[in-house]
Parts: sequence; C-alpha cells; structure tokens
Amino acid sequence: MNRLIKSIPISILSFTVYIVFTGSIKLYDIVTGIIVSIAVGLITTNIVLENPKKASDPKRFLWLIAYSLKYFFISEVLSHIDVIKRALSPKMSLNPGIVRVPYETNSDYGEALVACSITNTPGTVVVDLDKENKIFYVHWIDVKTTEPSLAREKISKMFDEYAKRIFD
Amino acid sequence: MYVNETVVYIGEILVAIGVFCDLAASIGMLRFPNFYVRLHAATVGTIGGAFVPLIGIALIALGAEWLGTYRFFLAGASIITAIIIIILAPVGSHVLARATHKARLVKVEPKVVDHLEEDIKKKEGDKNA
Amino acid sequence: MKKADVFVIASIIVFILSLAYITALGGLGPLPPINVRRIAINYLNLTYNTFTPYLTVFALESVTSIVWDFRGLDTLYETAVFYAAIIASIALYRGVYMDFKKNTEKTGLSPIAKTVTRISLILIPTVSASVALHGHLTPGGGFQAGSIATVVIVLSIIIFSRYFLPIHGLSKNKALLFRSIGLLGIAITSIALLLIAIVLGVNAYIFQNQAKIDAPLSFPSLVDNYILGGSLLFFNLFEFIAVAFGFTIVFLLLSISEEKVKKVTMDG
Amino acid sequence: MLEIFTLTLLTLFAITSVVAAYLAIRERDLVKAVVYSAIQSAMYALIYYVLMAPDIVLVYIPVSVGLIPAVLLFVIKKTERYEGD
Amino acid sequence: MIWPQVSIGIAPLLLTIAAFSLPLISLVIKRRLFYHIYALVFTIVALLFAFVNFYLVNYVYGHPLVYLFGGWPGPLGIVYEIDGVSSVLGFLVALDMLLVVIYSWWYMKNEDGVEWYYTLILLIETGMLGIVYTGDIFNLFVMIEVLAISAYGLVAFYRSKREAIEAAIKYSIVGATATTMYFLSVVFIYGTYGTVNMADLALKARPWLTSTLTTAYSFLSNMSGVGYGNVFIASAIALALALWAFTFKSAVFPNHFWLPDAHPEAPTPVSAALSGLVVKMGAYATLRFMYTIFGSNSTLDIGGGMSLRDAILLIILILGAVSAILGALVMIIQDDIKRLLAYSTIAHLGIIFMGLGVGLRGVSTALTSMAIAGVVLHTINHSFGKTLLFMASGLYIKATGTRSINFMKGLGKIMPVTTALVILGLLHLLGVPPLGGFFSKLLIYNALINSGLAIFALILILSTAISILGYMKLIVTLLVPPRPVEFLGKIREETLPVSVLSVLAGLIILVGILSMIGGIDVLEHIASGTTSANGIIDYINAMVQTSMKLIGGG
Amino acid sequence: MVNEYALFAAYVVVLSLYVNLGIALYGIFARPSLVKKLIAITILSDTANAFAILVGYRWPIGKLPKPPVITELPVTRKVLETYTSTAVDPLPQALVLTAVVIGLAVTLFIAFIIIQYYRLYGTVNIHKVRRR
Amino acid sequence: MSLEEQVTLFIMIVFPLYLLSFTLYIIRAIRGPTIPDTVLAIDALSFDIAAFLALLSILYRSPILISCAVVLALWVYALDIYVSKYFEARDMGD
Repeated sequence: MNRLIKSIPISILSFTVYIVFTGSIKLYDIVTGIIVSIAVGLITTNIVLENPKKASDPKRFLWLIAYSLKYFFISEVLSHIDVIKRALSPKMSLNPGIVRVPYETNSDYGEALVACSITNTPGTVVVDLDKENKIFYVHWIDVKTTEPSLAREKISKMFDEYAKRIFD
Repeated sequence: MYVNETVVYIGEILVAIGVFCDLAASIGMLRFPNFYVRLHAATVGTIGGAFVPLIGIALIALGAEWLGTYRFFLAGASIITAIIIIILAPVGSHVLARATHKARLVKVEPKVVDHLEEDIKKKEGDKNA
Repeated sequence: MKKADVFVIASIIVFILSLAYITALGGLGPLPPINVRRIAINYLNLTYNTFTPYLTVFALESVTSIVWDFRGLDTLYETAVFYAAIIASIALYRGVYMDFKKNTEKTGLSPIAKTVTRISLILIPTVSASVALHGHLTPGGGFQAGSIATVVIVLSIIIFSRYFLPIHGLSKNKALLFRSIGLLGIAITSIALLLIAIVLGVNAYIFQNQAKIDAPLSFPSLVDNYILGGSLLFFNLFEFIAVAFGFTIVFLLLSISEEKVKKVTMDG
Repeated sequence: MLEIFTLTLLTLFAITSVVAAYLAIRERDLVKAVVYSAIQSAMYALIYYVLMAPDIVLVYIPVSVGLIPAVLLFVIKKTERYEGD
Repeated sequence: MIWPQVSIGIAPLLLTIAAFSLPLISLVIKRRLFYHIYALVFTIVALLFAFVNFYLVNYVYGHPLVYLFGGWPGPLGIVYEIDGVSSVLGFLVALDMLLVVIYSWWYMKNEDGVEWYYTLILLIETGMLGIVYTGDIFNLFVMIEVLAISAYGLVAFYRSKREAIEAAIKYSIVGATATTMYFLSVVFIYGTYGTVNMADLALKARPWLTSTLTTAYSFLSNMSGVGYGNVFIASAIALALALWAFTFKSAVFPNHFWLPDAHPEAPTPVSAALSGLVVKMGAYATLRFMYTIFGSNSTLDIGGGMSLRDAILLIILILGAVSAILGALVMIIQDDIKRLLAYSTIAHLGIIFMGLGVGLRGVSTALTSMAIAGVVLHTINHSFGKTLLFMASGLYIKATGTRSINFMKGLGKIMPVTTALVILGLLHLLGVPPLGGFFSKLLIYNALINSGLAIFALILILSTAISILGYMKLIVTLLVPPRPVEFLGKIREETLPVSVLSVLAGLIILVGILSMIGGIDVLEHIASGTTSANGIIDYINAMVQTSMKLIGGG
Repeated sequence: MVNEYALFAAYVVVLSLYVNLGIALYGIFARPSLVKKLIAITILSDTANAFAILVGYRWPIGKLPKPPVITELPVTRKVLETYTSTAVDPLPQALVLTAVVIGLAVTLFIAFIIIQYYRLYGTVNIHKVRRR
Repeated sequence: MSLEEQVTLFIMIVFPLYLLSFTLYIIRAIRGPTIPDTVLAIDALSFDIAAFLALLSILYRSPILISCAVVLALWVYALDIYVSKYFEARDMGD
C-alpha cells in the first residue's frame, strides 16, 4: 500500500505519457492507461524515485517550466547560432579544448539535468565527470578561459542554479 | 478565427528552422576536423534538426484537419518522440565522448587545453607513487 | 584473393544476373504491381466488415488481423521458433547461475546515463504498452511492443551492469516464469473457444475469434461501440509479455561473465 | 509529383543499403561491420516505411538496428574483433 | 460434429502447449522421472491423434481431410490437409518419436538438462507433424524452422564437445541460408499465383483442370484471383529455390556436407530421430512441390520435347543417384560407427530421391504411384532401420565408451540380443528379402526399370552392392572372436533399450509381412492419391468443399 | 516521362535487392569469420523480406497508397471501398513479420553457438581452425 | 490555395534539403575515419530521419505511420550505448 502511494507521481507521469502518445481519450484508452500507469508505477518506484515528497511539490514544477522556457528560448538559440556560424563560415575559427567546470547541485537528477543541458547546447559537451570533486569535464568548441570558476560562469551557471531549485 | 492557419504556419516556421539546422549540422559534420568537434555539429543536428521540427510537426498536425481523427495521435507521438530525443540524445553524445576518451580512440587535436587528460595522469601518478 | 573466392564470386554473380534477367522477363509482372492481388482485397475487405457478420475480424488493422486471426497458427509457431531458440540457448548455458553483487554504483557506464535511464524506465514501458494495447487499431502489436520494451532491459543491463535486474527482482528463472505464462496465455487463447464449445456442445475452431456460420461462439469485439478486436487484444497482450521476458532471458544469459561460463561449459 | 518523389526516396535508400552492405561484408574490423550493417538495416527500414508497411518498420527497427547489433557486439566482445586473412 | 475435424488440427498444437509449459513446471518439479513421464504422455497422445487421422483418412472417408484454422475458408486462412501419404507419414513420425522418447528414458539417465532436452524433442515432433499435415506453403516454412531450430539446439546439446559445436554451427548456418531461400521461393510463388495454399496452387498450376472443376475454380478465383505476371518463369525460379532448400534439408549430394558432422554429434536418440525422420521432411516437401503443386501436365510441364518439369526431375534423379553412390562409397572407409550410419543415411536419401524423380512425362500414373509408394515405404523402412541402428550404436557406445568400430570387436558375444537385432536391421537396410527393406527397394527398382530409366535402376543396385561392404565390416567386427577385452565383466544389456530395439525389429518384420500380404497394393493406392489426376482433384475438392461451407450465408 | 523514370527506379530498386543478395551469399560462403557469416545471414534475410514487401506494394499511380489500417470510423460501405482500393497488400507484411521473428530467433541461437565455439577453439576464424 | 495544398507544397520544398543533409551525413558515416565518428553520424542521421518520417506521414496523409519515429529514436540511442560500452568496459555485462 505504501508503495502504491509512493508511486502516485510516477503513475501520473506515466498516464500523461500514455494519453499523449495515444492521442485519444476514449474510455478504452483511459482504462488501459490507468492500468498500465499503475503497473509501471509499482514496478519502477523503488528504482526511479529517491524522495517522493520532492516529486509532489508544485513549486518545483513551476521552476522547471520557467527553466525550460529560458533554456529553450535563450541559451539554445544563442549557442545554435554560434555553432552554425562556425560550421558555415569559410574559415573555421575553432578553439577547442576540454576544461573543468565545477557544479554545485547535490542530487543525481540535478547533476543529470545540468549535464544534459550543457550537452544539449551546441558548443559544449560533457566528456566526463568526477563525482567526488563535483567537476564536469566539458569539451568546449571555443575555449575562452581555462579557469574552472570562470568557465562555470560562462557555461553552466544558469543551469546549475535552476537545478538546485528544482531538485535539491 | 484562423487558429488552424496560425498553428500550421508556426509549425512550418519551426520545420524550416529545423531543416536549416540540419543542413548546417551535416556540413559541419563533414568539415570539422575531429570527433570531439563533430560532437557539437551533431548536437545542432539533434536539437535543432530533430527536436524543433518535431514540435513543429506536432503543431502542423494539430492544425491539419484533413488528416482525420488520427492527427492527435500524430501530434502526441511527435511530442513524445521530441521528448525522448531531448532526454536521450545528450546522453548518447556524452557516453560516446566518454568512451572515446577513455579508450583513447581519437586524439583531442587541435586543442587549447585538456584538463581531463591532466587529471587522469595526476591520478595515475598518485597511484604509482 | 584466393581461387575459391573467385569461384564463389563468379557463381554468385551468375546467379544474381540470371535472377535479375528472369525478373526483367516479367517473372512477377511489373514490379511493384499496379494493383494488389485478389486475396489481398479479400483480406482488406474482411478486416472490419459489418455486412458479412460471419466472415470478419472486427479489428481495424489488417496486418494484425492476418497475423493473429487469419493466419494465427503461423504466428503461434513463430513464437514457438523463438521459444525454441531461447530454450536451446538455456540448454547451452545449463548449470550456469547468475551471481549477485549488491553494489551497482561502481559498475556500468557514466552516472549521468544511469540517472537518465531511470527516467526512461517510466517512458519506454508506457509507450510500448500503448503500442501493444492498440495493436488492433494502429500499427503495432505484441511482438513490436515487446521488442520496444526490450530497450529497457538492454539498457539496464548495459548501463548499470548485469547485476541490476536480479537485484531488482528479475532473475532468469523469474523471466522464464513470466515468459511461460505469456506463452501459455497465447496457447490458451487460441483454444479457449474450442474448450468452451466442448462444454456447451457446439462447434468451434482452433484459433477462432469471431462467430462463424457453423460456430456460434465469439470473443467480445465491440464494447460500448468501441472496437476491441476480440482475441487479438489477448494475443497481443500475452505476446508482449512473452517477447519482453524472452529477450530478458537472452540478454541475461549473454551478460554472464565469461570466466563463470567457461568453468561450467568447458568440462563435460 | 509524389510518385517521382517516392521513387527517388526508394532509389536513394536502396543504393545506400547496397553500399553499406558491401562495406559490412568487406570490412575486417567486425565492430565496424556491425555498425555498417546497422546502416543497411536502417535503410531497409526506411524502404519499408516508404512502401507503407508500418508494422514491419516497428518490428524491424528494434530487431535489426537494435537487438542484432547488441547481440553481435556481445559476441564480438566475447570473441575476437578482427577478421583474419 | 467437432471431433474428427479437431483431431487433425490439435496434435501439433498440443505438443507445442506441452513444450511451452514444461519449463514452467520445471521451476516447481525437479524430479527427473516426471519429465520422462510428461514427454511420454504427450507423445502417446500425439500418436493416438496421428492414428485417428490415419484411420479416418484411409478407412472412413477415403478422401483427403481438411481442417480450417480459425474457421477461415481455404486460401484466406491456414489449412491442414491430410491425404493418404501425409497420414501415413504422420503416423510414422508419431510412432518413431514415441520410441525415441522411451529410449531417451534410458539414455538420458545421467545427463543434466533433461527438461530442456525434452522441450526440444517435443518441438521437433511438433515441427515434423506440422510439416506433414500442413496444406500451406508458408506454414511449411514456419514448421521447417520449428523443426530446424530445435534440431540445431539438440545437435549442440553436448556443449563441451568441440565437434558437436562445430557441427551445430555448420548445420545452423547452412540451414538458415536454405530456409531463407525457401522463403524467397514462397515470395515468388505468392507474387505469381497470389496465394500460398497448396490446393489452390495445385489448381492454379494446372490450367486444364479449370474446366473440370468449375465450382472450385470459381470459388478459388473469387478468393485469390488468377495468376499474375509470367507464371512459367516465376514458377521455375521458385521451384529452383525451393528445391535448393529441400536438398539442403535432406542432405542430397551437393548439399550433403553437413549431415555426417551433425547427426553423429547429437545425443544418440536425437541422432536416431534426425537420421530416421528429420531428413525425410525435405523429401516429403519435394514430393508436395513436384507432384501435388507442379505435377504432371502442370504449368511447368508444357511445351514439346523435354519440359522444364522433366528437366528438374532428371536433376533430382541424378542428384539422388550421385548421393546414393557417394554415401555408400564413403561409408565403407568410416571407422566411427555413427558416422558410418550417417553416410548410410545419405545413400538411402539418394535412393528416396531417385524414387521421387520417376514421374517424368510419358511415365504412366501406375508407375509413378509405384515409385511414390516405394518412396513412402522406403521412408518407413529406413526410419525404423536407422532408428534401430542408431539406438543400438548408443548401447555400444555407452558400453565401450568410444565410437570407433575397432574397439567394438567381439561385442556380439557380450551383447548377443542387441547384436542380433543390429544384424537384422543391417540386413533390412540392405534389402534382404523377407524383411521390409527389400520391398521398398524392389518397388523403386521396378518403377525405374519400367519407366525406361534403367541406368538409375543399375545405380540403385550398385549402391546397395557397395553398401554391403560397409555393413559387412560392421557385422564382421561385431561377430569376430573377441580379443581379451577389459570391459568384459561390467557390460550387461539393460531391459529398457533392448526392448525398444526389439519393438523396432518387430516393426521391421511386420513391415515385411504386411508388404507380402498386400500392403504394397494399399500403399500404391494411397500414393495414387498424390500422383494421379483424380487424386489431385480430390485434394482440391476436399479443400474447396470444406471451405465453401463457411461462405454459405456470408 | 514519369513512367520511364518509374520503370528505371523500379529496376534500380529490384537490382539493388539482388546485388545485396549476392553480397550476402558471398559473405556466407567466402568470409572466414563466423561473425561475418552471421552478419551476412541477417543481410540475406533482410533482402528476402524487402523483396516480399515490394511484391505487396501498390504502385502510386493515381491514388496514394495507404498502409493497411482502417482510419475512418464508422466503417461504412464507402469507407470500405476506398480502403480496399488504396491500401497496400497486408499478406506479405504478415509473412515478413513472421519471417523477421524467425530470422531473429535463428540469429540469436547462432550467436550463442559462436560464443561457445570460441570458448572451445579459441578463434572464430574457420580457416585457422581448418589449418590446424 | 488551401491549407492542405500549401502544407504539401511546403513539405515538397523542404524535402530535397533533408535529402541533401542525409547524403552528407551518410558520407560522413561511411568515411569514418573512426567508429565513434560513424556512430555519431548515424546518431544524428537517425534523429533527423525521425523528424523526416513524421513529415512523410503528413505528406502521405497517413498519420498512423508516425509510431515508427519513436522506435527509431529509441533504438539508435541504444546503438550508441552498446558501442560506447564496447569501448569502455572490459566485459559487456560489467
């Protein structure tokens, strides 16, 4: 029973995915969706969730939405333009290297969010990470600085702050 | 009034952006000198070239009444595909880059700096000492 | 290049050219054809046809109808082939047991991949279940859904390590159990109407789905005007289970460490 | 218009698949061969898609792009990577 | 009125269900005895059903019986269609597999993995019954695969033996290629004729029948239309591909190389099943393709001079002749008892294929029926004989711990009953008169001689003559006075395997007696159901009549 | 113009299938590595499958071919008529579905055996084994 | 011009560009020079093809074709993972 309650956030997520993927809300879809989502929730709760209380906090979702808006409309656009310019300009101005970028978020999900955000913006790719010292090794197409804290300022400060708010 | 049209036009703009990113990414793929730099082109290809147009397609499908009732299926599946891509693509690149670096398959050349290499060497030195 | 190679290449080229020449002579008519064949029209016509109530499947998807109703026997035995392959592999690995190791922190790929895989554990099974449960309405079905769900299995074995699934309660024997349940579900669905008919004393066919002219029983096909596809739904569901767990067995076996297997399989 | 378009797609995919299959067979590095055969399979999946067989694509992509390369890589990891002579 | 129909469809299905649930039960019950009894029960049930089918087809109805799966008419759904030949072969398969399972009880006494072994054995039987009963060429493909993959698994059962694994690899790669070719052939046939149903194809490949069978023709053309494209060329290429696959499966001359590796390496009961039954399935499929579908006067049999069908039959004859000679020749120099028996299988399959090649144009239906009857009888004889010999070789091998014939010197003194039965089996395979083997060879010989193929008849004699040497070597080795052998004291004949051998010997003698008192006539009558025009008409009509009942109100 | 191009393209596609068939056969019979043979087998069965699907296609002249799924509800006579006149042939697709699964099963099993072969012989190259 | 025709025309215009970029990707995939390059090219190619397939399903007016795109995206990611694992780990199961 405890597990069932714990799995509610996951079940809701799963149900949403099911309905969106099916694209219809007839009785059949809803019934099967509920069954499937409960099953998925029960099976995966212990693997996916660390702290179910966090998952049912609406404030975190608002931060997530704010973050994604900012991320998609500002960081992504800017970095896309930058890399496309480099790819298309006749004389490629490349200045690549792997730099240390420290991060501050504590949870696994926050770490993953920051890393994925860094990788998803063209121009920076997380090559490796050091969990103990909390350092990402980022391949940067245009190394402006080799100083870790300055690099964090340039690459991942925004992601890191939001990640702390969303997941910590 | 012109809800359908508006939605479709927005979707078309997104798809057009996607195609442009796609072309740029493929040219970058060809021109960039080594694997690590190509990773960035690939990111352009997946986010700009796949995620954005998929959202656009979902919008087009919502506005495209001639597709019948299954257009919601199209829209929903496109959105799920887009979500899957944005979740999984960075991990793919990251894992590939990490494996390449670990197995020393590609030299990080040209480079300004390689902190990872330095740290690995330092660790090995600690172990040996 | 060796002499044997040349010979092989030459004979293959002759074979291919003759095949191509024969097709060019019109062995199959214009390829691809302009119209589908008569039997295809029949299949398409009988997929959902309220005007011939004794000759229809009452599902929207013609391929799934053929796979599980018109030619259900093929699919059952196809499942048997897959089953035989897995049983043969298990027989090859008989006496090899999985080992447990509690900690999966140090093994496997990078931590980011692990975290993201945990999220996809929600996403992928949901999508695959949707594909399975709508197999009679949209493209997809049991096998497709099962193989999509296998992504989760493969990813968790490769990203976390071979210990991940057994720790979370999916050992080889359990997978075999679920797989057998799925297979038995398929088999029982295929003869369900026959068994009921023997009790009731009426006629029925093996693999019967909807009522026939001399066999009055049928699976539920329309509930509240919503198409359920009769036995196709059950077949898809059970096949989904069977296939997903079948692949689980395969990959669990493949992931066992070589030293362990060698110890058992090398000596008599 | 649509016919020409469909045909062009088919031709492109078919030719690519031939190239990929040739490379897969000639390549001595088996990992590369597996990757090439994955390209070939992906091209065939696209051919199936254009030929209006979504069911086949759904079963074919997992099997040929996903599972068989996985199994083959397991095999290559357990055996040897290069094909001799 | 469900019963007689259901008995046709249920036998392979029941075996599949049994195979499906065996691993599930094995998680709960770990007793070895249980698995034996389980397999035994289901094979007995299958034998009962096979016997019922045999009885119904030949003695109650007198025409082919049809079961429609899913209640779908003819070409739309899958059809099991049992005519005389397939009912006989189905009975043979069930009987032989029952003996194999009983023998396994003894043989697998100390092996591990019995549950997997029996699962695969049940699937092999499923596959064979399915091949024999099916009336659908694509279902034939699926059943061939069921059979093949369980056979690969069983060949690789002794996983720590190098030769076994190598044989399994060879067998499986060759088999996978062959079945893919067969699938391509099915695609060609579907592309041309628009159907995969055998009865439907039989009608469509015989344009001259359409005026006779007007009802059937109108029904079938409504169901699956008429031919498409250049029927002649496509059938030719489809047939070529299919026959390539079947010769692979039956190990006939150019494609025989896998058999001598694969058969000996399997566990002995499986070797018996493989040599006794599995390879015959290729011959059976060839029979279906060359006589039921593309029979005489079919699409391939038109034009003056030598028609394409004649050419293919001649090729079959030649391949059969070459393998008969080759198998017999190579058999002589073998030292390994199981390899010797495997090469003998190749020789006998050559003889079977020679019998299959008789139905050239101009050869009368009676002669063709005689040849097919000979083929069926030889299949039966060879099954019993080879099963007996392989099982006996298993006894010898367990006794001596080796497969080399040289180490078996003088075993005749120590194991008198077994050796007597082995000699009986060898004489049977040679074709010594009162035993069954004589009659089948005689039938094929007569058919060959009378249809003007005297050279092939001579080859049959020659092959037999050569194989005498090989068999004699075995007999002499077993009978020579023993040298002081170290294992004298610890060998004894056990009851179970020897009684299985005795049953087989009894069957051999029974076949001989039955052949003498008129069994051959019955068999020729049964075979004429596959070769004669009337038989084909019956075959088509049975399917159409059964299917048309379902269309009635629709 | 369209028709000539159509014919040309169709020939290219069919020929490419045959060429792939040849490449796969070469791989099976001439390459020494068992893994390579296995790859060739998968290519071979892919080719056969693609051929089957091509046989069941409906040429896009006049009407646009559709996948064999009914998408309009409720199903009236008119819907059925358009459906039967536009959808492609479902039977080859069903056959290929079966064939793909069977091919997969065989491939899986051969893979397992190859691993066992390597354990026993120390190589997967049959030429090396033969030379011993 | 109705919305339908307009969308069709738009897709038709977009298509050659897509095919061009696919060709470039394929050239990179075949030229290599290392396996990660090839896999990366396949990766980007397949994600783009997923978008392309979605467009095709609009063009062919068969929305149900779309479910293939999801599968392609999923499995190509899996291909990345296998290859990385192959290079990174001592054993595939570790």
